[in-house]
Amino acid sequence: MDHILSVLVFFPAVAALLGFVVSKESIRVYGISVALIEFLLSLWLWFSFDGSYAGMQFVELLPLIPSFGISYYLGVDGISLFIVVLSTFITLIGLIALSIKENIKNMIISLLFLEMTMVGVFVSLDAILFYVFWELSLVPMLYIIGAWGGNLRVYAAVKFFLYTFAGSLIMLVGMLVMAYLYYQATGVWSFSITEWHRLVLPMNYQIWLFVAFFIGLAIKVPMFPFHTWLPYAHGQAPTIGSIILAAVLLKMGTYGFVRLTLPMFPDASVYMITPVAVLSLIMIIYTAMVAYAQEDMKQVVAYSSISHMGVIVLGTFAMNPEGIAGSVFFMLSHGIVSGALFMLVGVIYDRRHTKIMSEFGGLAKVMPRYATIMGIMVMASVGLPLTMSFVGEFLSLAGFYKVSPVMTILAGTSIILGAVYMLSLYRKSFFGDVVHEKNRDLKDLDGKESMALWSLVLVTVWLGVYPKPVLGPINTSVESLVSFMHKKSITEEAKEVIKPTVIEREAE
Amino acid sequence: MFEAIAFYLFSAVTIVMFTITVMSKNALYSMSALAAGMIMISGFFFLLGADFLGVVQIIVYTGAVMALYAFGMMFFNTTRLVEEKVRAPKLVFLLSGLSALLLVIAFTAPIVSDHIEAIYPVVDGVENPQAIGIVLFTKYLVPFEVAAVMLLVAMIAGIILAGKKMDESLTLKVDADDEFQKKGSK
Amino acid sequence: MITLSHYLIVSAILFCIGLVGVYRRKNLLLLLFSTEILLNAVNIGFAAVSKFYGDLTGQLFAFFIIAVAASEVAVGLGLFIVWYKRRGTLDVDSMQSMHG
Amino acid sequence: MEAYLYTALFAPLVGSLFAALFADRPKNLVTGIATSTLLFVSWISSVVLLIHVAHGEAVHVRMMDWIQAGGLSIPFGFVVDQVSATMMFVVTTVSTIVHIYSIGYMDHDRSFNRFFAWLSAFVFSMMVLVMSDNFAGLFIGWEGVGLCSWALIGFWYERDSASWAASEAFIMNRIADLGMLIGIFLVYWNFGSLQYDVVFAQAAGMDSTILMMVTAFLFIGAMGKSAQFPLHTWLADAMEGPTPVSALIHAATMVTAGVYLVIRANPLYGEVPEVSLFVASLGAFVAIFAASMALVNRDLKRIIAYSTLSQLGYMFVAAGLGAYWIALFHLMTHAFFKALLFLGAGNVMHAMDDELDIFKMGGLAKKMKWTMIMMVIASLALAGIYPFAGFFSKDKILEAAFATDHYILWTTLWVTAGLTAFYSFRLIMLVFFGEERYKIFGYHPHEAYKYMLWAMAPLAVLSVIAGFFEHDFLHMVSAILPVEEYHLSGGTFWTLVAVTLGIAVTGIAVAVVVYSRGGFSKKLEDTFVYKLLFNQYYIPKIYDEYICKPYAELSKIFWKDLDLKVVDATVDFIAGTIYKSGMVSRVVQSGNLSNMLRWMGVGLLVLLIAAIFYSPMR
Repeated sequence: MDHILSVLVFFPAVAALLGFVVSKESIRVYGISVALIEFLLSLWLWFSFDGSYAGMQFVELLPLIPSFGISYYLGVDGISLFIVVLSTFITLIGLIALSIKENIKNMIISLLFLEMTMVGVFVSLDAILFYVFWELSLVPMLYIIGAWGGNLRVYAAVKFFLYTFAGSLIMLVGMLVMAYLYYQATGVWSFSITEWHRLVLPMNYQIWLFVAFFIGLAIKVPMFPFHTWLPYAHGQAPTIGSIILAAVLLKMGTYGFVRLTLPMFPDASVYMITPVAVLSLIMIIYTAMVAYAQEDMKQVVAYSSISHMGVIVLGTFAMNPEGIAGSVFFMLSHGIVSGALFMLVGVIYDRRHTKIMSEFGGLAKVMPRYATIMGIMVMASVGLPLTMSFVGEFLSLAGFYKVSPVMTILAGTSIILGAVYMLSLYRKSFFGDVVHEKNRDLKDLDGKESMALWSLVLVTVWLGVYPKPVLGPINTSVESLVSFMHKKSITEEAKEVIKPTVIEREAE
Repeated sequence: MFEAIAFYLFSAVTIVMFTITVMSKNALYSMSALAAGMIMISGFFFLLGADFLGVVQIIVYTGAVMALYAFGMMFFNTTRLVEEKVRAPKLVFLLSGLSALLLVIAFTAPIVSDHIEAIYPVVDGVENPQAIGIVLFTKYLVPFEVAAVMLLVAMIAGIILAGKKMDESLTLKVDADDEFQKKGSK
Repeated sequence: MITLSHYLIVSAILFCIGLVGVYRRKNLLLLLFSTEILLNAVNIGFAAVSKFYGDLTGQLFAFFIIAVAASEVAVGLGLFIVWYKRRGTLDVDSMQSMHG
Repeated sequence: MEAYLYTALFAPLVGSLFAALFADRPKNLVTGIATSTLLFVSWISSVVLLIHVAHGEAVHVRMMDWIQAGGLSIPFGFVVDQVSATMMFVVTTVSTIVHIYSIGYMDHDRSFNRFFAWLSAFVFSMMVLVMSDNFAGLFIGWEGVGLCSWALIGFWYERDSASWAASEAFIMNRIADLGMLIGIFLVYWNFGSLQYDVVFAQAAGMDSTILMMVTAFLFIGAMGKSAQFPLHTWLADAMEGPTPVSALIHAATMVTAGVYLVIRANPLYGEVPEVSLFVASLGAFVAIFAASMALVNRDLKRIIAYSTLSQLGYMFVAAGLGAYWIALFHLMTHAFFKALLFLGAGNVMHAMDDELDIFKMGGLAKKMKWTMIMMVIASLALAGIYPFAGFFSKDKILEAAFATDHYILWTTLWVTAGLTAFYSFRLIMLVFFGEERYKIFGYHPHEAYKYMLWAMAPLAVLSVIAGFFEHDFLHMVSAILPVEEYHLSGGTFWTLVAVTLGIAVTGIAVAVVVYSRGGFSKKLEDTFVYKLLFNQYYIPKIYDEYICKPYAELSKIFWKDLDLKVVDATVDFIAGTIYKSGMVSRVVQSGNLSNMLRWMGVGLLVLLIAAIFYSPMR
């Protein structure tokens, strides 16, 4: 299996094409089995992955346009490996819990296409390839929101598409400039990201390019002033759309920070820590407050997910192994937890066709199992120890503490504010008496929902108690990334801030 | 001296003629003025030593093209007064005036000063038509042939378009066209 | 003494007259007249430059322009005839079918 | 010994998970019995460990790695030394008794099984908290007990007040946890590790500013868990939970976690007298502050809650003065008698159909003799009357305050001792003696089940005798806690004891005399002081008015005005502008030849200008 990555990328797409000829009755089973095979393949990838080797593994390199240095270049390291696994896992879980009845065939086919693009983004090491998958991922999502969404779906879908598209165009300009600079420096065209990493740029170029990349990535994350597409997208998207969007698509942005901006522009990244951190802080606190004001359950989760993404960005810009490893881990945990939360909101939406919290109340009595899982996930979202989120949040904040204690204290308010909005959500909808007659005989979770949700719970707790199998490889790659950045950086300031552990250990 | 007189004469006449062409409401006057202006322009050519060009100008423009126009006008029944609604005439003159100003600035300013070197210098002792023939059939042979083909194509196209019997073979159908028109006007 | 500039200015003036025609004419045929003026104005410029720099390229350009103008007239008149047969008018404003 | 350690730690977890399996089923006695049995097993293991560490070395195990990233390495490690063994003993003892008691107390509750699942989960978290050998492990337990406390306060979630109190408790604790987290970060970045032994070994040589910050931030964490001012309001509201929960969590164990943290981190606190003094001062303040609120409250459980708060203040005074072992000792004795007091209150509530207003009770002694006896014992211990447990520990704290020349602290605590005695017996008198007011309200009180009383008995015994183990205890913990000998002359010492006992007895006497005559006149209730105290110094109101409501308001503004009307509107404006510009400029594409020619002219003009100004020839 030398071409495991290609298989991972294109298997869902081929399966999706074949899905057109599968009958409507069996498409569901077909979709689940394809996703399952894909998930097993990604697990196989994980097990055959060498966790102690920091560089790229399973590399596939095939020149496509040699004159411009564009090639089909795939590979995974500890940072991307688990996001790939996360993508396949979430797709599988989402398909299992899928409750949409109409046009299910189109839905499953677009989900499988989406899976291809998601995996593609995380494994591609060529900027053009990366960009292609990045943009392609918008298309199925646009369709999912636009076709199965709520009343404002077209507005939301178009907003989602245009906003992220505009951002990524700016990033594309950055990429082209980067390629040109690489050409100027070496005389060879190359779009290989790993090659770009090796290019040492002067400070002013770094800053401009950083800004270009940052805007593209920040819209995807979404960072503070660019975040407004997300509540609409989540508010209108069907459950499955929200799950994938929150769990995986948003991670593309933060993954981009780790994969592109940090190693390519270490000095600019250090230079920009303060503005980025301020944006993240606004994002954390402000959206947490906005989340508290929401009346719609799903919007609470949507805004909470922005707030948590702020912590991830902060961790990434901590520039030390603790912070970056923490933020990568937090991406995974946020994927699982927010995915689960959206799924949970979807469960109640399927039953009541409303998401407004005041419509509920006392659900704990009517749907105890549902309330239990919701409770676990709310607590995971709040970042309770022994759940996945805690590990990520703890490490991210711990890492950033090294950079700025005061900002960390401010960012730490996320654990308070998170508790505020999440508990008020839980209290409003699950506690109290059953007020509405309609709620009195709601069905508790059925088989497929339970299965999907319990597996998410299981992962959350397992990786919260024993994160080592995941955190280990991440840490290996992140440590090498940080020491690489340390070596590459040209300004004193950056050398100061980027502190690889390896050097410290040697010194001890 | 002769050159100056001729130049100013030609200039004045051409400008007047063309102004008539542009401003006149009577299409016939327009066309006549245009034909006159064309001849005057050939005068410029002779003045500039481009004899061949002058001859071609008279033959092609004043002869062929104007004849075509004349036939066309008969066909179109534009011998009577042409009614035209000109929107925002001020804009017209503003735009034209500005263009003129800029053109004049552009031409009087020595932008094409001394940097130009002749690529195909006029050969001494050779008449203008001959010189042109030499260049045309050496360096510009391909464009020349292309122009010939183009003229042929244009001729065939003109015949086909104007041909009576070929009316049906055109892709544009009247009904479909009218429908289109209605849609557009909505 | 008549210099290049004189010719060029005349050419510019003629061109502008042509432009005026292009702007204000609504009748297609008369519009075509105006374009002829434009082309001729340019031709004068070319011929003049050709003379004063001693380079035949200008004249050749003018020559080709004349050829193009001739074929333009041929095709253009053909099209006008077709149009006129259908609509009975050559007014430019009546040709508008797009919304804008 | 490791086997005992793991048994002690994981038995409650097993019990909890077992009970959780039945969580949404109707009552099943097995869950109660199984969890109680497993806790008993845990108790036995704890006792074994206690005996083991009392004689010899501490037990230290490293179960597995937890987080490893960069230079940070956090294992699941557990240490049982003299301090944690004491805590384990206290926790398992009280919780076993509470479990057994709850089988009776929760008898008729719909969610019997869920209750035991959470209660055992709490014990597990508490064990993690006290046994962990590093700050992160402590934090796991710290948050774990917070979670269980949330679930148990909000146990009767149908009641709005309960769910509100649960959220309040959790959020208040979270505020403090942030401080704790920052403290942990500080420890990590300055000491390079989170292991207690590594950190404490470097404590002496560390920069004092850093130590101050570390201890201050850790103390913020302790303030939340131990409900110190200004984060104290949640504790009184937490009384919404079932009474056994109050007994276990909000009296005996969880709220003492803060004290435990200070004791555990004594090498750090010992280095920074400023912070320690602050801890002591705040403790003394809270002691009298809470006692004053207890004086006038009419709610049976809240009075006890305030007394808990007050006693926590005592513990912090002891810890702040460097008398860590006394703090731990008081923690232990307090756990016994306060749990007893709460369980007694539970009996009373059962008898009175969950009525909490003590002015609706009275004369219950006839019906509930045993409950009365046990509550009197507990109250005597709380008031610090010889020979009950409270006397020994409380007296030691006063002695420590006096001996270290902190006379203000001493006076405060001394006054508080009097107040404590007064309000304890005010409660006793109003509930058990005097006029039988409950008859007016139509209650039919009855004594609790026999085995509930039996379950309480060990606590009663411990409340009486625990004080006599003072010297053994001192001997044991002196292995790891600094022990200062206070050199007070014999005369002074005995005078102090007499004065302390005197004020306690006076307090009791006043309460007995006044309330046997029917209490104070009603006029007192109109005074400003009474109102101030009755409304808890208006602090909850202030919090509500000036923090909660503005926060909610601000959130609304942020959402409706800022997010929708500014940020999003800007985006939409940009999009709209582009769209409108398209609408405007589509006129260009009218298809009108004449217009298009004009545009061509404009284009020509632009190009000409460009040609003139950007001519390459120039």
